[in-house]
Amino acid sequence: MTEMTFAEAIESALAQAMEGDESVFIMGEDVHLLRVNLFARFGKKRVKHAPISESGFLGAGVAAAMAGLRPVVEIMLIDFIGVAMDALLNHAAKINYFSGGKWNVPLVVRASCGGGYGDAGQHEQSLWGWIAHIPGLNVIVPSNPADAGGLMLAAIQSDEPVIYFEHKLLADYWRDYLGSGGRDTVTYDLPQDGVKGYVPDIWEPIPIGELRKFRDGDDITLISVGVGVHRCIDASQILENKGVSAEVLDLRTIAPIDLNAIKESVKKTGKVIVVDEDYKHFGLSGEISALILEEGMEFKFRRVCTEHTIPYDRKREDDTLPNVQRIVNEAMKVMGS
Amino acid sequence: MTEMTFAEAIESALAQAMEGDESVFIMGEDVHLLRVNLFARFGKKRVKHAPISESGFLGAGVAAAMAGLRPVVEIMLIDFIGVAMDALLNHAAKINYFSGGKWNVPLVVRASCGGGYGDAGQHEQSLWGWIAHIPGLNVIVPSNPADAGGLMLAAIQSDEPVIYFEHKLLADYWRDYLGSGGRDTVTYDLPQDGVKGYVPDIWEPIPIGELRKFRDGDDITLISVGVGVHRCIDASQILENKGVSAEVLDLRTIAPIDLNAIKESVKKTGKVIVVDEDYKHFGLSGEISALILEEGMEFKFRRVCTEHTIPYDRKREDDTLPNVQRIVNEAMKVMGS
Amino acid sequence: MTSKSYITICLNTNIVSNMEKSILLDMYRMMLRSRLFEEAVTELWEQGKISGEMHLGIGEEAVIAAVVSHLQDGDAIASDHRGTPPFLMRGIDPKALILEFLGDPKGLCSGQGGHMHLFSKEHLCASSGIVGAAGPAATGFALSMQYNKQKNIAVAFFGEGAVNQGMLMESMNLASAWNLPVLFVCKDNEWAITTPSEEVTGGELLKRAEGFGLKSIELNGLDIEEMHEALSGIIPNMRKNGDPHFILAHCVHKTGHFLGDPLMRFHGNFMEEFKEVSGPLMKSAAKRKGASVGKRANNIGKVLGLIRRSGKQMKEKFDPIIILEKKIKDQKEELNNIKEEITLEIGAIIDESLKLSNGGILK
Amino acid sequence: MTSKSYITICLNTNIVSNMEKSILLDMYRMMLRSRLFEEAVTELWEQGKISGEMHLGIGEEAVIAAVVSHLQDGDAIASDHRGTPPFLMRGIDPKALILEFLGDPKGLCSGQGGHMHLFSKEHLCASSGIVGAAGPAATGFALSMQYNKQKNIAVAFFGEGAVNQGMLMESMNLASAWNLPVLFVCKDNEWAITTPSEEVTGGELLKRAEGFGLKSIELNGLDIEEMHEALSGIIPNMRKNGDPHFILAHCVHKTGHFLGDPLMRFHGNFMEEFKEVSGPLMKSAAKRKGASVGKRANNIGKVLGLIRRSGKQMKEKFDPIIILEKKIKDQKEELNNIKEEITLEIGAIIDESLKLSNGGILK
Ligand SMILES: Cc1ncc(C[n+]2csc(CCOP(=O)(O)OP(=O)(O)O)c2C)c(N)n1
Ligand SMILES: Cc1ncc(C[n+]2csc(CCOP(=O)(O)OP(=O)(O)O)c2C)c(N)n1
Ligand SMILES: [Mg+2]
Ligand SMILES: [Mg+2]
Repeated sequence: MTEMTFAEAIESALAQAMEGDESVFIMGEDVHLLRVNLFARFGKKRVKHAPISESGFLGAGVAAAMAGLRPVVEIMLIDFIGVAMDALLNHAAKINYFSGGKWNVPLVVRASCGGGYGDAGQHEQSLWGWIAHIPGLNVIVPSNPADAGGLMLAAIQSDEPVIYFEHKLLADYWRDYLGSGGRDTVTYDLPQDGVKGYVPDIWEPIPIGELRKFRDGDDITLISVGVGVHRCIDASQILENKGVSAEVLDLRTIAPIDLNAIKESVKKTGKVIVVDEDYKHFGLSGEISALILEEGMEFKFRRVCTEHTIPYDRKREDDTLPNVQRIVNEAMKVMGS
Repeated sequence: MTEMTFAEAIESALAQAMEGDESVFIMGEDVHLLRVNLFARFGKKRVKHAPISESGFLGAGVAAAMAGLRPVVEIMLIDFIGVAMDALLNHAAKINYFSGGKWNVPLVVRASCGGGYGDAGQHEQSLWGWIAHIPGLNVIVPSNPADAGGLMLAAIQSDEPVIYFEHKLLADYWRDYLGSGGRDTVTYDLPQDGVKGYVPDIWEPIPIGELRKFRDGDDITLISVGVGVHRCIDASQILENKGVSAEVLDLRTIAPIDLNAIKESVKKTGKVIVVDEDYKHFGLSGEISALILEEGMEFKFRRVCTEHTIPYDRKREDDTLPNVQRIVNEAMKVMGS
Repeated sequence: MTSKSYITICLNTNIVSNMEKSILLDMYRMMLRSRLFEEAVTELWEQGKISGEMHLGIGEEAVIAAVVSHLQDGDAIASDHRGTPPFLMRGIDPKALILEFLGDPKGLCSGQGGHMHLFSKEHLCASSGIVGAAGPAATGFALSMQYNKQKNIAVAFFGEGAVNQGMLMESMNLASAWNLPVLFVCKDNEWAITTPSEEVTGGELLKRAEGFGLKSIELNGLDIEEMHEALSGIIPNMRKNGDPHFILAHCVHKTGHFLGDPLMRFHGNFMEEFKEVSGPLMKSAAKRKGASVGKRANNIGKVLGLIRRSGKQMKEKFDPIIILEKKIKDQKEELNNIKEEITLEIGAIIDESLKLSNGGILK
Repeated sequence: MTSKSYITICLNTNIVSNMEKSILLDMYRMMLRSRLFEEAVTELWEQGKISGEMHLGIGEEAVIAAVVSHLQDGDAIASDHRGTPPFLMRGIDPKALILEFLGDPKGLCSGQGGHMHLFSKEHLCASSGIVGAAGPAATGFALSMQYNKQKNIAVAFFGEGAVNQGMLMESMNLASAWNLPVLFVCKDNEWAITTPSEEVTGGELLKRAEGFGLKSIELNGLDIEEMHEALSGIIPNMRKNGDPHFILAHCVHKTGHFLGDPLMRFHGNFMEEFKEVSGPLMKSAAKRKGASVGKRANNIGKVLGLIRRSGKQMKEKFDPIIILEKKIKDQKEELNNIKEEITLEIGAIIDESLKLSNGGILK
């Protein structure tokens, strides 16, 4: 076991994958410096910096994967996928099906996501639930270093397209790059267990589609991904003081989703709060409620999500993104009712 | 009252809007012939055919709307929005918010959608729930001529961006264009009440965000949009024979959604089937379950949706899209449980 | 604006051939096989056995044949919505194609893709119904070739309308900046569905491609000889240097945009077809508010002009196969033998496919 | 590949001025005001009162001033992520800008947009943090001008990196095909964040623009005189003919990509900053598997080269304001008066804004 930051863990898993498989390469804007350590070691063939042509190089990544390579294509911020969505929607997600299951697209799309550092609504979206809507794509949202590395390895090894979300509040270099810029005059609400943690010495892939129970509890189930998981943990401590025992589930992958483990928890608690930094409507939170309902289970349900465009103003931003207070409030509502 | 086809109704409402307001114009690929009647009358300034540059002309449409025009931008098939998603995701949906509420984007995006004529998964998607995920966009999916016209007028008059979905199975010219091509050797499962119907002589806007109860019932609530509504009606007749009284709700607009009317029905029936031609997960069906649950109501829930990429083969396509048999099956499951 | 008109193409077509006869006969075989195959497909489509939009490559066979005949093992093709000719010429099992078109589980893509979404991993052939997607796809294939140091090339087939699609332009830049062996083949038939592309295209496509730093050449895509000769130079060079090229090949789509193209239907039976549209058209054009009377007359004139103009592409003098037949009319016997042989082959393919798929008819 | 290097620009800069002094002084005022404003913004940013990425226009003031000084009522601007100079020069309330940067409800956009998402309906000024979005936006504005028969123009400001974004290229085609009064202003600072754009750009941007049929011109964007003169010709002509133009204006971004740009930080304190990265870098570069030793040395050399090269843009000789000061050094007194006046103005703006926003400090 070693201690690593969230970003180090991803890089370390990537390095392990790259040294083990010549066909793995990274492509995206500025990767020669964003991934400078890998660039120094592997060079520009395998760490390939691209023009600002997301639809061009993401589309090329799909075909490169079809030709047998294992591209890790970086979309700098997931917000920028708007210009390149066709490659995911109509190609990566569909080619295996269209080919009658005969042609795989072993593509990883790595994109930073999330807010909490004052960059406003065009640069702080989450969109994981949005992308998971499209059948044929796997969607991963790790919340801590150990998961981040293990899931990156799994993503690279998968024969299916995987969209891998890297939360900017967890990744120190993104936080510095887009938020602090070397300043010590700004602060963030950092989830310490997400930012740094123990990781295995040699990475093993973490199966895609298995959630992780972060905290045991009996009264209520808090379900989240990414930074939201840590907000849930913090909320659960406050809830503890109010006599409420909250279980916290970190989905880790939202497509596929680990319904069995969710069911197990809800069977126990009968109450669910989904905490989702992605937009509230037509997304992850609704999907979870539907999946449980379809199982014929009865339960109370509330959600804490982003409900509108994320404002620039840091104060209003903090109110817009799911925060501990809102989670506690919703949990108490559910407990009270 | 006049009888009109679905397509005639839209055209007629458009014509009324265009004659009443010089700032309304149509822009998109091939609109000089797709809208030939309007082209003949209004000319190329107001019926403007565009190159195959969806991100360019949709982005231009956003700005033209900001400058005071009322563009109706056509994305020929909603599947093609992949190349132009940025204009909706990061601009149309956000500019009002970003400008502090000071600048509106009175844009209509008109897109054909839906399957049932054998064009496969890159040309038959629905995606309305997917687009409704983005806060700041209104989403309309009419199911019949009267609604199609009234909602088109409302969309044009709205000061907010509206995405207007035109189902290809309901619009005769699309069906002929992309499906029959003048042949009488192919047939479709056409919902007669959707394809043709009575409409007012002068169009009045239908308020965006009000559903329409299509059929009264006591035992179970079937909720849908577009062609799905008609499948629900057909299913309700079969259910009637099995002694089940189904209420059918046509949402008409899914963003905003008419939660009050849904609640009212569910209060009565306690059972919900959502029939959604869009993809099952992370979409409309989940959202409906969450909205009702959040109201603290208890109810049974199932859904009939598109679960994977739509296959080319017409037989398998019919099984993939929500059909009457699947609705009846799910309804009976809910009734039995 | 596209830079050569039909007329120019026609005038420029060599009518006396300099090329080795055996090559021309091979080309004839490839082109005719594709043509007769697509004509058989048309029949199945007419019978309702094929669903949806069926886009043919009839009229662009010389372009496809010239390119595909220079491909080798390991080369890749990314096709647009006119996938049949390249797939067929590349050697993909014709029965698998027909079965796919019939939506049969035994089809090339298990009946799940259909004619707009053809894929053969074995041949590195992919297609897409999204206009412009062939650009990034071929670029990605070429990237893998460069990555693996293969002496292969990747071909992107697309129309002149597609060159206004951002992702295609991005991919032209990518291929140029990264020096990838992509052959961009623009089949300029002057139309994008019902839009004359010159009306919505700024500048000239050849200059546009050059602006990306691509070596670019304009060719008469109706003349297999000119096409073949040019590609005999270009493709081997690309293998050597691994660099991208752009070809602007003028051609036609004889059957219109797709089978059942409304514009083309007018030519079959103008009065009958026009009757149907003219009612609403005239009624709308006569409504009170709107443009001035003069402008309205112009608008209708423009529509009629489009119909008239769309007929041009059906003319025999723009048919690459007829052009080739004229060139080698002294080989009448061989030509007839080839025709007979292919007719038989295709008849058998259709029969067997229909048998395999139990008639392939959707009730 | 961009076609002029810094050196060329530098040599080409006129050091003796031919332009009317009053115009040059006006330009000086506009440029200096923008500069000092952004320097004040930098201070607020350093103090942590402004959050997120703050991209400045320091180094491109001559380009913006030359364009904006020719704008009239009803003209529109679509800006990229460097929105401050165009908004300020266009006459938008500087306090509203500062309050916006502070995230205050009284800001230009109620504190909801922030520095990357500035909007002023009144001035038809919009901006966006999505690279390339200025193209379609300006095209849409210009479309409304053509629609309403206004003699106005719409300006798109963007960088050379943005020209590889599909939607920007699509909008160049649209403006050309539809003959819309869009002025495409490409501010070529040779960098897209940390990427030298020539490494990822095929062909030459001027030729690319010409390929779309746009009238195109290359200018020294550091020389306000050259810029102003050219635009005095172009913009009035655009009003008359309603046609699009493309300007390739070479300039620099003196403060790097954004405030706190890691590349630029090296120049302040190389050893300190490099220490932090060099550990992991060297460790990674020394790992067993990977490229050959020679290649690894090259890779590290490339990184160091980028750091070195990024420093160039900080040089005084590429500063458009210093260049202008040299040109009119005989006007020392006026220059000093202007400087003093603007310094006072900006000081007051900041003070008042801070007062209005209660210090604007996020705890
Ligand atoms: C992104 C996208 N936009 C629009 C369409 C609809 N569409 C299909 S083919 C076509 C015209 C293509 O023209 P061109 O590239 O010249 O090819 P051609 O059909 O003439 O061979 C259009 C607009 C599409 N399939 N994809
Ligand atoms: C679509 C998109 N891709 C990537 C980015 C990230 N990004 C922001 S600015 C920038 C570089 C822009 O370079 P250029 O256009 O030359 O402008 P400059 O910053 O040099 O002024 C990039 C890649 C973005 N904002 N939007
Ligand atoms: Mg064409
Ligand atoms: Mg730049």
